[in-house]
Amino acid sequence: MRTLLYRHALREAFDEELERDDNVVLMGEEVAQYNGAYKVTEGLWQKWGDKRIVDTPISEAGFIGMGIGASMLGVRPVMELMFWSFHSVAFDQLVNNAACMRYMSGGLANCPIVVRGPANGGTNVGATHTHTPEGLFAAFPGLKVVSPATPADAKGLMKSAIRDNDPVYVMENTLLYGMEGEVPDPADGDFVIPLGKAEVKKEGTDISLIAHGRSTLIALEAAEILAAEHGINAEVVDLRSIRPLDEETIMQSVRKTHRAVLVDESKPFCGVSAQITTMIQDQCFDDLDAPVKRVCTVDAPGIYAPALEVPHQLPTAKRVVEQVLSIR
Amino acid sequence: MRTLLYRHALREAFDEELERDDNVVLMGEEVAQYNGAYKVTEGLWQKWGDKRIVDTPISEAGFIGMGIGASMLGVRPVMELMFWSFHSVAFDQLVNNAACMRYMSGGLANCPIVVRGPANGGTNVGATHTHTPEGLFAAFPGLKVVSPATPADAKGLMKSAIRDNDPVYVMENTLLYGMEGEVPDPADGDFVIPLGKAEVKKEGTDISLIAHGRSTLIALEAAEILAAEHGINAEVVDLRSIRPLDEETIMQSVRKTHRAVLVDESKPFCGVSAQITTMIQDQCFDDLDAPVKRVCTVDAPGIYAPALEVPHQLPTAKRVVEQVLSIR
Amino acid sequence: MEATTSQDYSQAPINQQLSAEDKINLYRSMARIRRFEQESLKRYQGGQMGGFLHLYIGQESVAVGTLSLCGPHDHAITAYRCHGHALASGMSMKECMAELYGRIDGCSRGKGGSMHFFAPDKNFWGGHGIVGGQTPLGLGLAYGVKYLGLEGACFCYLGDGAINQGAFHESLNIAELFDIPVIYVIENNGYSMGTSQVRSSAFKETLARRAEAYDMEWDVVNGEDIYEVRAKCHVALERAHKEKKPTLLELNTYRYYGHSVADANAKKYRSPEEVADYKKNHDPLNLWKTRLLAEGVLSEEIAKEINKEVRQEVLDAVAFAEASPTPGVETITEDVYWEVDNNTEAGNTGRHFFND
Amino acid sequence: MEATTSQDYSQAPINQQLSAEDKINLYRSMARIRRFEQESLKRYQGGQMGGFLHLYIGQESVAVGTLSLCGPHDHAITAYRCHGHALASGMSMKECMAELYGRIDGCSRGKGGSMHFFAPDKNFWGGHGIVGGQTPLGLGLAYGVKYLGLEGACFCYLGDGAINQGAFHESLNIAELFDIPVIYVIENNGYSMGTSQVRSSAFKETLARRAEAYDMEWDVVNGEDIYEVRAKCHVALERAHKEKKPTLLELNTYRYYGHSVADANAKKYRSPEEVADYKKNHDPLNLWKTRLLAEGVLSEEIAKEINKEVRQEVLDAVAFAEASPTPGVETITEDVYWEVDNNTEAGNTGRHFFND
Ligand SMILES: Cc1ncc(C[n+]2csc(CCOP(=O)(O)OP(=O)(O)O)c2C)c(N)n1
Ligand SMILES: Cc1ncc(C[n+]2csc(CCOP(=O)(O)OP(=O)(O)O)c2C)c(N)n1
Ligand SMILES: [Mg+2]
Ligand SMILES: [Mg+2]
Repeated sequence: MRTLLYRHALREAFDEELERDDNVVLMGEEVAQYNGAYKVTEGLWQKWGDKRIVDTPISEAGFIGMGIGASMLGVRPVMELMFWSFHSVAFDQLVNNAACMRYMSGGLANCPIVVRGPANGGTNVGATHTHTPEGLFAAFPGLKVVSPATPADAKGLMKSAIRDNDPVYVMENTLLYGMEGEVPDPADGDFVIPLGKAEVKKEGTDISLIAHGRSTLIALEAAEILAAEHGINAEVVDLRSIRPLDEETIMQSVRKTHRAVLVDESKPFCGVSAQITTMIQDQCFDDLDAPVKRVCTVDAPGIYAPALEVPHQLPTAKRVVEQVLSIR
Repeated sequence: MRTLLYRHALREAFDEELERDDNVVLMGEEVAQYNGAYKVTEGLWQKWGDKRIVDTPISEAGFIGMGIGASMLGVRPVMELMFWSFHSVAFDQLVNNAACMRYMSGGLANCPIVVRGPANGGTNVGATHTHTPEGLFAAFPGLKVVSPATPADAKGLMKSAIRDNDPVYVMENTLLYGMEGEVPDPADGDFVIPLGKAEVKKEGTDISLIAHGRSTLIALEAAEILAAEHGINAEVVDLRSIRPLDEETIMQSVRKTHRAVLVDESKPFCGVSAQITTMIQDQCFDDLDAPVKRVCTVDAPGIYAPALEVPHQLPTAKRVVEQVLSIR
Repeated sequence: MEATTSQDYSQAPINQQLSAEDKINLYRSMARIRRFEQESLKRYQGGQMGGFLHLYIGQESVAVGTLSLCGPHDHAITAYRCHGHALASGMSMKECMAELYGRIDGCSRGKGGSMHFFAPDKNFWGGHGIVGGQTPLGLGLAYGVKYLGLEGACFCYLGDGAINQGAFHESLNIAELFDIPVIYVIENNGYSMGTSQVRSSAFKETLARRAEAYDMEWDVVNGEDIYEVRAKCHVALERAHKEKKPTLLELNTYRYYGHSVADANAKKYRSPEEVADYKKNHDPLNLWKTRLLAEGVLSEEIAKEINKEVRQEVLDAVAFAEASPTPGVETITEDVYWEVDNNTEAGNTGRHFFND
Repeated sequence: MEATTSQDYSQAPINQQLSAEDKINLYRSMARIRRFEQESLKRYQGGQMGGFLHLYIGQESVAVGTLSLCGPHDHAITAYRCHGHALASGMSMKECMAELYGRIDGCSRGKGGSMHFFAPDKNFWGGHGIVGGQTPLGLGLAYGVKYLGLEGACFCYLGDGAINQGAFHESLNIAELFDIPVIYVIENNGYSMGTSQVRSSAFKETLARRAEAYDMEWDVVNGEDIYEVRAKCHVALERAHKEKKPTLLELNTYRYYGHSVADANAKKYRSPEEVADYKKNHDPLNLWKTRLLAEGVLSEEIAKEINKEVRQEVLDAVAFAEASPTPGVETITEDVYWEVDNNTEAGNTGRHFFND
């Protein structure tokens, strides 16, 4: 199969949806003339012009609120946060206006928006730039949150997100933009991945490693080490979508393996993995042979020091292996 | 012992701290001349004047950021959010500037601020005004979060919060402001309650009901019903402080009762109770006779309808009893 | 761009177009609001409602005057003090009163309450509780109209206290930069809760002049006079329609009651004389009535008749609200996700709610 | 309040006070920044650093000119492009370079990196990554100085793109309303990343004129000329000290390099002629040197000597950074809570960290 970089898979998703629906409009800081701070929207402004690809001032509350307002009239804005970390200056628009509009209007309004951008640590940009807010937003009923780990998932989920009639927040990853992977050829048909479907990225029998986003790759790496060095056959479940959540796939895996370790770049307190753990211990109480364990980002603001951030603060395969061994 | 209303206990805390330390300054919308939207600061402006009690414009990001900046110079601002729900327009100041300042400066700066106000549903004010962000903020290392359930706790925790050299977010409750309770007399000495100490509000042997804030009162009500109608002797643990968290008291209780139900006005997804559940299943895995259960606010934005919000969307003693019975 | 109160705005072409019936309808529209609010107050005090109740009494001419200008592609959005705009948009009292009662036939199915009236079919987009939070939404509605190639605009209302929210500033800059046909209407009633305008805002002469910071057109309007409101706001609307340009308007007005009915200090931060003066000399209903009487358009009899009709409409609305059922418990998790409500494949894939 | 470039600001009293040595020190201060940045660029490209590197080259006169005015109670805070302000505040190159290297001897113990230099002991409060997020903090530092009864102020720097953040607007209103001695300095280098000023801001004539919206004093300054910077900023500083009033200043300047070293389009959104013109005709170091040569204060020899010293200082800083140890893994959870770091009772009560 054809391979694409993650960023190009996203761009292809935008390009196809811009073609399919005149109401799709991309906006954000530097997304047009600059081609995107991370080149995700490269070439789209040249192709689609000023109306469809819009550069905005550094006013996240303003332009995201603007997109929400326009979406109520049927425009379908796909808005980039240059970093998802900048959610903090647009939080009210993101969690009140987008999430509660339908509810407060008794179902009369809806907000078919996408907000997207990278949400990750690992590039040594410090505490304010390394937030991973998947759980933060999934906590708000009314919102949907997805976090693709591969180029194919990035394309398929983004296309579903754009077509969805609810607000969908897509958490990408700067460390993945340059990653290559197989993506179906558009010639073979419209490629979408539904929100709410996890994927077993590797089958296994002995323990379930449950992750999303780049942590899926860490889990896969750990699974290899476990197989090679410890004779442990781990299953890797990639959530892909945080809300809606594919509970069935998670529980099926845990019922099979009787053990689970969650790999989650969130901070531990109230992270996505805390929610999943809570659900597992409830639904698989009798199936579990050991407590559910977690590997999260070490509980402190994001550190700059390159010698520490990726090797020691973010989840690593080594720490995953240690947690797995601790409950064997 | 002398009794006070919750709001007067808070006022007494402010008054004493204003007296103790010239650097303590109260600010917020309508806190001075209007006496506070909920009369928590009644009379303080008259007593302490313009310098110490400051009315601000409706600019939460502006004045909370101002307080953070001033705190680095040793001023100790106690800032009211008229509702904690309005955190959404000041989120960046709350989670980046207050939470990360010390870290990003390698320990050179610190922000001894208090941000306070009511954080609760139950008064039929709709989705945007009923957020319960205890977990949201406790998720950010660098922050501390407390949620007092009684007048005494309100006073004691507030005084500790003001003296603490880290940012402390105090989550009060409009439904509790008019509640009466015993509070030690100032004549008997300085009354403070350390952050990070839970309190067993009722001893029991059969099941642990773990709660914070007004949910503690729901848990106590449920405990009475359980005793009277089902012969179940429930223990009620009031967390009081979410971060720092008194893990020992929680685990001790669960090791004794072997069962736990969490009562938490948060929304279920990634709520405080998800974090506590995760910790319990990890540390008390072999002690648990049943899965940890939760009673949260029904997972939707806050509803207006008075007939539904308190009786059906928020946690109720009835639902707590049902959950307890489901695991007996 | 100065507040010129001397001019006779009745002579403005947009007002010359008004038929006698139109003028009477403007009176009726204001009377409907006034009566609706009075009844709401009564029922609220009678314990029939929860939450807050922010009355629009005293400001009727603002919503009625501005919205009377609107065509099919003109939209409106406001803050929590939304009853006036809702009724002036053409909403029925029934759905509004039922909403206050938290009943299933309320405009928002009992989910929104007083602060969240909605009627998208009448181009009315709420009713919003976070101060200033609606200002980027109004920008977006206007952006949407323009994006869709329609000749329309959006009136986005906010209070004098709301102008100090950051989101409003961001909206003003984008509006001017992108040529968005949004008209921001500051309803300056002099107070944000208990804080007078001068205690909350630093400004030069008038609040609307802040528009100059963005090189945006602005105007100050005597909001008690329907003719002036219509004349000046029509200029802004034309600018929006023809030039796709925004305007910042400041409409001076007054609220008779407290910030909300729960405002314990309503009588403390304003002198009784101030309130009395407004009621006596600046009441928009009285002024309009007097004007129409003088013009011979209205008679005391017609006015009485209208007030009778309106009173009946309110009583019918109350009866309707009282007869409307309380929403069922299952409705709590309805209206959260479009896809779930519409039972689509997306709505049926994965778990959307996490109650266990 | 107009940009008057004709005036000879060297004659301003605040500049007349400068001794020859002072003037040379201003040159040295700018040279230190220039050299530090050049070396940082080299080391960054050599892979010694992580994250972003936003160079201050071209803007040196702004930080040096403004901070040269500061007394013991004057504070400073800025955005992520903070190396110039840090060095001009009196920080050593060693702690700065070690910070870029992410080492334990860095000013922020390797926790902050390029965007987060801090030196509270020198009244320098960072280094902040969220655009506009530092503007309420600057307000707060000035509020704090005033609260404590000291005669001081705060210079709060921000970019031309940052002015469109809501928090800045809120800060301006509060500053004027509360009489806060804060001086906002817009370092207008014409671009926010790849977006030119006119594509990001709607404004009338100049950005600083937005101050009029708040009835605040403002001025526009030719930022390349140290004399003008000092003369005009001194007026603002006096206003802050004596009247406790804020000022909004716009200092026109230019950055030679891309937004950050990672800016792939640095050569696309600006013409080579534009950049060349700035380097040739508007370089603040050259201009100052020429001026001091003309005044006879500086000679080519002294200039050379200074540059030699500065070059050595940078090399020493690099050596220091390279010799400084990588922080230990245990430091990740240090500097989160004051009470924990200081081993107090509060710090030892309850669980503060949730790694399991
Ligand atoms: C962000 C935010 N802060 C505070 C409040 C509480 N609040 C509601 S209305 C109000 C006063 C607003 O005054 P103004 O904008 O003048 O409108 P008016 O009530 O006069 O119509 C305040 C402080 C809120 N709802 N949202
Ligand atoms: C809230 C927020 N939005 C976006 C960014 C990304 N960003 C960093 S710098 C920058 C441009 C700022 O330009 P300007 O204010 O002119 O400062 P300059 O870089 O020219 O010094 C942007 C968009 C950010 N850090 N924070
Ligand atoms: Mg007002
Ligand atoms: Mg710039």
